[in-house]
Amino acid sequence: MQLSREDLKRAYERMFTIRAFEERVDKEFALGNIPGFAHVYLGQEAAGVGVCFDLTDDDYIGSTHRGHGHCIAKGCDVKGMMLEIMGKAGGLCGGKGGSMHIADMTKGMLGANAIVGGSPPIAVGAALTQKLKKTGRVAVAFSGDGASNQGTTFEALNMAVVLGAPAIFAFENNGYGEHTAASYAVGAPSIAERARSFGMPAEVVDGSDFFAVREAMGRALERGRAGEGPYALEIVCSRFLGHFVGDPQAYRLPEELAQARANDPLPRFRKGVTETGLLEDADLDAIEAQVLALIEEAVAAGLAAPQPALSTLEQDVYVRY
Amino acid sequence: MQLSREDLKRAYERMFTIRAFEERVDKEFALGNIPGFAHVYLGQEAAGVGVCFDLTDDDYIGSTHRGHGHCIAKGCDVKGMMLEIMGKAGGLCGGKGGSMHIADMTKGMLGANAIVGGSPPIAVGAALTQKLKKTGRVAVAFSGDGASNQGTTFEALNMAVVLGAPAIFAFENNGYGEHTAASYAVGAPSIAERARSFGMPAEVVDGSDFFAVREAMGRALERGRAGEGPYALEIVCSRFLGHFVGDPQAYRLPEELAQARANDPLPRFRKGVTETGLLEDADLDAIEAQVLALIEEAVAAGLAAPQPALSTLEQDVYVRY
Amino acid sequence: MPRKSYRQAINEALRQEMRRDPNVIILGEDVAGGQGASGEAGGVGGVFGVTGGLYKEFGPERVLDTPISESAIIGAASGAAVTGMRPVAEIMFVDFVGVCFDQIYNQAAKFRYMFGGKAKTPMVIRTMIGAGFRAGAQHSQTLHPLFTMVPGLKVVMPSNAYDAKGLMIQAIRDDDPVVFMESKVLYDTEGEVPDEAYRIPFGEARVAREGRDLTFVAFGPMVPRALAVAEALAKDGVSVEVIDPRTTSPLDEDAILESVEKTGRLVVIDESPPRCSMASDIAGLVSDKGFKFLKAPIKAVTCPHTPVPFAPNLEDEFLPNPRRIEAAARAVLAS
Amino acid sequence: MPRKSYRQAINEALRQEMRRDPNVIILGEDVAGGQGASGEAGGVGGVFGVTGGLYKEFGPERVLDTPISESAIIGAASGAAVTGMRPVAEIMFVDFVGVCFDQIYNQAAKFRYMFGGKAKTPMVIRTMIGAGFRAGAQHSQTLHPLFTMVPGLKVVMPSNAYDAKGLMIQAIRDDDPVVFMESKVLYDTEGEVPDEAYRIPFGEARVAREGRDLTFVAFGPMVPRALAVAEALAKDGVSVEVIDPRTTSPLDEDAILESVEKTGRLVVIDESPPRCSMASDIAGLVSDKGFKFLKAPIKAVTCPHTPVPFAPNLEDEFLPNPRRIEAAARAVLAS
Ligand SMILES: Cc1ncc(C[n+]2csc(CCOP(=O)(O)OP(=O)(O)O)c2C)c(N)n1
Ligand SMILES: Cc1ncc(C[n+]2csc(CCOP(=O)(O)OP(=O)(O)O)c2C)c(N)n1
Ligand SMILES: [Mg+2]
Ligand SMILES: [Mg+2]
Repeated sequence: MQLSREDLKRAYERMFTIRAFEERVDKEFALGNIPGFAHVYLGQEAAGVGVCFDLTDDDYIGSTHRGHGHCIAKGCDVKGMMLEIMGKAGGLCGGKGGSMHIADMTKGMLGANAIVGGSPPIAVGAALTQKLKKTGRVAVAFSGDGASNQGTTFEALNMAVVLGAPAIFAFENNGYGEHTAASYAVGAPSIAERARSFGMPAEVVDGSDFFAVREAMGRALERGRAGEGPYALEIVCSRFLGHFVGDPQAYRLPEELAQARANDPLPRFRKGVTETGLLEDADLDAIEAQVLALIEEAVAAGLAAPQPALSTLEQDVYVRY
Repeated sequence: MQLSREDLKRAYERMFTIRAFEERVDKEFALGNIPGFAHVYLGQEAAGVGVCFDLTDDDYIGSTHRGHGHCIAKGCDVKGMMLEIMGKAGGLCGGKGGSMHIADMTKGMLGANAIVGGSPPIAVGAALTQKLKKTGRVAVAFSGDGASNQGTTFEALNMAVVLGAPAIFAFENNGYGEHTAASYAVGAPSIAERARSFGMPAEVVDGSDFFAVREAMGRALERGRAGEGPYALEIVCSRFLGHFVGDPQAYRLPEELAQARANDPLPRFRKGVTETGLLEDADLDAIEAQVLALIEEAVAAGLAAPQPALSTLEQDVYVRY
Repeated sequence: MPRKSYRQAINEALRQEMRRDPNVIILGEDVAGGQGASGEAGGVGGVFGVTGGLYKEFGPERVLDTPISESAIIGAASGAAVTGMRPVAEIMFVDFVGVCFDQIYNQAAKFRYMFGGKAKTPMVIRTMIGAGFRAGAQHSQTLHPLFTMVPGLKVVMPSNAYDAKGLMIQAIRDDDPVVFMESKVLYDTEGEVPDEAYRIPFGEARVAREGRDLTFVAFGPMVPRALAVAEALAKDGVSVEVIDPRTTSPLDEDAILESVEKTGRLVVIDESPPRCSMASDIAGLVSDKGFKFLKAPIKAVTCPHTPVPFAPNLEDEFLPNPRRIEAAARAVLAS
Repeated sequence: MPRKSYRQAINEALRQEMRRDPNVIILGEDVAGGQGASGEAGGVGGVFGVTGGLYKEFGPERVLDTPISESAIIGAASGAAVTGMRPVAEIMFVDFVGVCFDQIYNQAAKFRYMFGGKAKTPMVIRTMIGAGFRAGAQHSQTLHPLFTMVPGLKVVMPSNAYDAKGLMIQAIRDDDPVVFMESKVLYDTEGEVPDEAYRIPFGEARVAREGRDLTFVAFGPMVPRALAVAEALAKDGVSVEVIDPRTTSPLDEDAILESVEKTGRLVVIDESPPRCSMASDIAGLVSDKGFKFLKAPIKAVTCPHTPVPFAPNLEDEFLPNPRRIEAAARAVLAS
């Protein structure tokens, strides 16, 4: 399970890309350059990257309204994402999806999803394909703590067990569903235990530790690739900002927010790899500089891009013949 | 918890009423006197009667497509039921509901429900009323093993925990959802364990033993009446006949059906109470005779009753003003 | 040509497509039946026998029984569809769609558009519709307007065995989500059905009967009723044209408009409560694009604005029946 | 009279009814907010602030935050309603209704009829509708036809602050399930709203503007748009009557028919894809009962048959906009 230098760099590059992308989204949103709603993934980078790290383009993920991080972790093009979020031609969905509906089938990204609990049943279907075609691939359903209470999610858990589908349920427990705490809305003592009671292995993992997430995911993947069925992870993490960009978060005390920042997965990763001598600070700094340039470019491209042609309005509703 | 002679007679009377009612429904259905579908409760009598035995008219139950037994256990008028099932004027719902939609608010019977998983959320609402009005009353949601996999049921379990509602989830595990075995469709090792993982006490109970069901229900009721929240029971039982009247049941081996009959809750009750001298066979025989007469009367009334007036077709859709 | 029932026609379409394309799978509750039971598996083939025998031919990897979890059924189908399968999922009675509607209208139906044309979701949702079985308010609805209003769904309502087979084959080969509405009361009706595979394109209406004086538009189980009334009216010298659109989405607008151009009079017969129904949808079409042809008010014969009642006499009155259809025809002819 | 926003008007209605009747409770996601959090509870009052302050006045037994479990929310409301409460449940965005539609249309809506008139289910489902927020395909729908078609539901679409308050009070006092559709784009619009409680009966349209030459029927957020175009047309000497039905079920058929009797011309403006929509519903009504008044085709200005696109320019084009409304009016006037 020891990662090579290249792997470690890739991990940091992915996490930092999410960090920089989301900070920029936050800023461009405030400037009025991003329409609609945006739910950023700041603070949860290690969760998405840890889960997706050992997936290939032929493995699938289903995502959530807070999907930018999952997209980046799964390898979606950052420029295509930025254009999409800005509602521009050339965006990953031609500007018709937006932040909550980014998808890229070529990367195994089945779509962000603005319906809480929308993805898990779909991910079970993608996993079923893998089972039936005996590909050894898996499908991951990302869900929040809030989504863990939606009936569709529960059904998906049971369906995956019954069909023996290699679905991996990645529950990102960031403590809140909108402005309501998981400690209130999840009646169960633990999301992982609840998932386990459906008949699959499940574990709780520290979501600010990239290595812990990746290792737990490794166990899930091993089971999935071997065709042995589903697995659940409860990834405990924290979102730095509000539910959506603009949420003042009066319901969270400053100490809690400070605590979240203290567990920031990026410095933690940096500390880990530099202290053990696996990478140098300079390596990581170089990655950061490169990523920031990429994001800059993506934003510039997004701002410069034209709106989608009006002729696309009625295109792609369904196949016509 | 020791029951008086009167109580024991009442228990047998209720169970035997269900038995005789359902056997007659089966027969009248074959004769063409009952339109539509009928799902009979034969073999599960101790479950419904055990659960409802200590409920009052101010406690509520929500039922299923297999609801006749629950109605009788909750005290609904047998003649009104028979008229309803036959689609006649004077039926409990004026002939507009039918077998799968019998309700009687005056008896705390919130309705049979032809949607699998339809009742649990509604029962949580009825339980919420009791909590908010501090009545000390409870609401029971009957569900099958099949219904235990429906998303609405899972949501109801969690909602009851979160709201602290005195809802009691009575899962009647009769081994089948239609023609599919629970051992296949319930991925969890146990329905009770799965419910427990939502954050409520849960237990498995032998559904052919009236006393065992009633005692387990006593524990659930104690918690509910004290305002301490929900409870789940997995009541293991067996249906004697097919899913609906007419199901040939090729998917069940004769030995399994024989085993079900061998566990018949009625002879078991009779044996228990007569062997210990609590009641005499004569007491029970007298009850049977009385019940059979009542059913006879109900059928005669049903056959004689007129169809609902055509003028009722457009009545009671909603209040007009 | 061999005569087959509507049920057999659908079963044959499924079987032929499954033989042709290994990506076609079937999933739903009791589509095989008997899984995990002490006795035999696969002997059920759906509560009305439509998938009978398929499990035996294709086995448990192609005919999958599921828990009673409709959202997961539809999600499993759409997730499988976007990753390369061609699932045929069953929602047993259309009435149950309320527990999984999100997975249909917000998910499967929207993928193609929402993702900028980059996803395709070739799946069929088979479901049974209609009253007349004395099955009560939650097992007797039709609900085609619910699907017709959703951009991204194709909606099929076969009215006879021949169409049922050809439309099912088209549905399976179609690259979009298709809701295929099977009429319970038509399952045992027979017609001539070729043994070989054939498709009927969507959006092409059938002129079920030609006529001059009046146009009937009817859907699914209402088509035979409309034809029967047309027959009766013919005896009085009234010539009724009966249009069976076969699919409500896409809708063959031209066929309807051409007929009304000829007859100038229109009655829509639809098994559905009246509000926001296909009856009003057709009226909307014709009162705009066909206004100049109209010689009389457009009449709708629908169900009343009520749930489906259980009592047989009430249910019979609830359905568009010959008496009400004929009355509407006469009213339109008189004005 | 004091001026208040549409949002305030609804908040005031809720507050006054909660003060009047202890059985009125509110439940939904974040209707209070902050439950279980480290900071303050009750400070949110719904994502758009409509239930703001109610938790502080009425506490956790009257303003209940719930998990993200819409089926359980609606079931909890209907179960509470049939046992004596008057719940106001929130489905945050109407788009989410697909995960709980069964509990609405098969359960709450059918109780009264299916149980022979012996149950009453006094509950309100508050929900937000409409495009214009660049919120994408799953947060921008309107979906009123979905509810209007269901027998047993009453459906309310207030177009202004005054109506919002009076209709909400009626909704809470009504003994049937009511779907109350709040327009996101109208929340900040202001109007004169009396401080005291008042009710507006359901099924009584408002003539938002009187006119002679042409009738516009518009719903909810489309009413101000219709009025603006009417205003513009008035400058050209065209006199448009604008009807705001206020409730789509029950529908004030008489008001619409009377207006068309006077004008002979009708354009329906509706934020919805066209199929089986309120636009076609009104066309169905008028092309039957008002046929004799009609001097021109009935035109509908709706959204196209597509999901709601995200890009602002596409979304603006998707909505019935002044250009398209005016074009329809001119087409109808010209024929
Ligand atoms: C079915 C549905 N209900 C409600 C919402 C509104 N909503 C959007 S995000 C959200 C909270 C989700 O919480 P969680 O699953 O924990 O994800 P997080 O936002 O924490 O990433 C809610 C309630 C929705 N989009 N869909
Ligand atoms: C939502 C929904 N899905 C499917 C059905 C069809 N159906 C009716 S009863 C039944 C089986 C229910 O099994 P279970 O809950 O175990 O109850 P039992 O029949 O054993 O009493 C099914 C699938 C339905 N009525 N509602
Ligand atoms: Mg969360
Ligand atoms: Mg069962």
